[in-house]
Amino acid sequence: MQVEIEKHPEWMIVRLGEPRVDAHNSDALKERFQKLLESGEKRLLVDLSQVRFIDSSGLGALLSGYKNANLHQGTLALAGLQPRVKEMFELTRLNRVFEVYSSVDEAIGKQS
Amino acid sequence: MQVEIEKHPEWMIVRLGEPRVDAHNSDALKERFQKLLESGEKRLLVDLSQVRFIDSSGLGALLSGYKNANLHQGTLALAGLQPRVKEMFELTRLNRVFEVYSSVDEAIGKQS
Amino acid sequence: MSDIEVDILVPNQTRYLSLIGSIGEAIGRELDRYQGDREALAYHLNLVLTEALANAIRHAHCADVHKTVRVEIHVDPDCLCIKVHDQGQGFDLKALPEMPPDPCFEHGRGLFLIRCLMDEVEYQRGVDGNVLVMKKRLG
Amino acid sequence: MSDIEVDILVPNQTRYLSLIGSIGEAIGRELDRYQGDREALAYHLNLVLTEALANAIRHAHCADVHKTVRVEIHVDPDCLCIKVHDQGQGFDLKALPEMPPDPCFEHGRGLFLIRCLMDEVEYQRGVDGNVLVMKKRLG
Ligand SMILES: Nc1ncnc2c1ncn2[C@@H]1O[C@H](COP(=O)(O)OP(=O)(O)O)[C@@H](O)[C@H]1O
Ligand SMILES: Nc1ncnc2c1ncn2[C@@H]1O[C@H](COP(=O)(O)OP(=O)(O)O)[C@@H](O)[C@H]1O
Repeated sequence: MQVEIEKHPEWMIVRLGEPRVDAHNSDALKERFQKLLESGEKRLLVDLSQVRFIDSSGLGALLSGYKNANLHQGTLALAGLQPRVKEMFELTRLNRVFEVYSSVDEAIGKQS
Repeated sequence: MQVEIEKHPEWMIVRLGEPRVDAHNSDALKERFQKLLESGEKRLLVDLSQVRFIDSSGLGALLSGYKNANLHQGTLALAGLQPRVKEMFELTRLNRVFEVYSSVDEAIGKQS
Repeated sequence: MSDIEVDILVPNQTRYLSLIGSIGEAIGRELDRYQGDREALAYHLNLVLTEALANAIRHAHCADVHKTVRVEIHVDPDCLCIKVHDQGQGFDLKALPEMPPDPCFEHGRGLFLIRCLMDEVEYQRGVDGNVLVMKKRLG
Repeated sequence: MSDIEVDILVPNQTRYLSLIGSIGEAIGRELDRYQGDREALAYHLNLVLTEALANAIRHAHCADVHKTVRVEIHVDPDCLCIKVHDQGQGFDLKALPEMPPDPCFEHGRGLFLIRCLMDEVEYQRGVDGNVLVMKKRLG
């Protein structure tokens, strides 16, 4: 799972660099969240703008990061969902669980 | 075969509106060229910029138009070839037959 | 016999999920007999193939890389049918809840999504193996 | 048995060329064992499938829409093999020129392109039918 990390005052931005998150790479993603939270990061913002496909285990990895963040008194939010990816969150009602921003810029309060 | 026709002083621009030219639609394209030439058009400029795939029968339809144009004391030139489409012309050496412009704008002498 | 039949054998490894998913996506995108949104159909076929294949690989074949999974995609004028075979212990599809799982569970959304996106879903258990049958009406 | 086997049956109609071509393209694009340019491989597989299928449809099966064409795509660790079957009168591949046809001919570039883009091309005639075998080394 290719991931780029960028530190902002309010968020640690986690940019997923692969077009597809599925049962083949979701465990690696889950571990990545775990490591970041264990290293003391509290506010993860996952940039999904490059992800065009996500399956249920990809949703599961994000959910795992979210629950883990809560355990660490932190949070995990999402940004940049493509329409079909968004549909997967809506069908599973997980859009009600996550804080969702239309883009990273929106989340960090920049004018776009 | 979806085709858009646009009259310019120097050329009749024939814009192919389908991403794929193959044995399923190449006959229709061939007939289209024939009709245009029969109706008195002499200088056809075929805009291939929307075509991402062409097979040997697509090449054949363009060649047919070219030969037909010559018979009518006219010409048929090409513009806007995508790299893989261009490769098909190069492999078959048909790039040496056609007058090829990088874009319609280049052919009609506009600055781009 | 169906109009179009695509029969695939693939090693029991999650690295092939994207390959099989893309084959389904290509079929959905090119299916000119489908009246609805073909881009949506393409994505949904990619998804249901990915989910069903991942289940066969992990739950039925316990991620044994030497096993093989067989997938069939048949297209008739009014119906697209996907079959994913497995040689595992099987499970009771009817016993799975129809509702999306509670947000506190990380797993259990695969078959829920498949049921959302396909018109008919059935799991047939047999002595020679089991098969998940998923149908989508095209008409 | 090959690593990945895709076996396709499709009606003898040119409207399905894009479907089969896209399946080949999807396979090429996802073939992570290929060291070269995968986008190029994808396009080339689309092309050779389109050419070979069009020949089976028109030359072998005389565009009879009630016939069927069978296509196999097998992937091994170091080789991708495509077979396109036909039940026609057959032809002599070895008798075809290796050079590109003269620009004044509108036809005759299909097998030339296939030979350019694949590493091995063979046409096997048999009593039960013929098969064009096209191989691409992946290593
Ligand atoms: N092919 C299969 N063989 C055996 N059990 C299966 C199979 N497919 C699904 N299951 C069972 O059904 C459950 C629900 O599957 P699913 O909704 O895809 O969610 P998940 O795979 O995330 O658990 C699985 O946890 C498993 O117990
Ligand atoms: N499957 C086939 N069955 C019978 N004849 C074939 C077949 N494939 C090719 N041919 C013969 O080989 C010739 C060359 O084929 P090809 O290079 O694809 O060019 P084209 O199809 O444009 O003629 C065809 O014209 C045809 O006579």
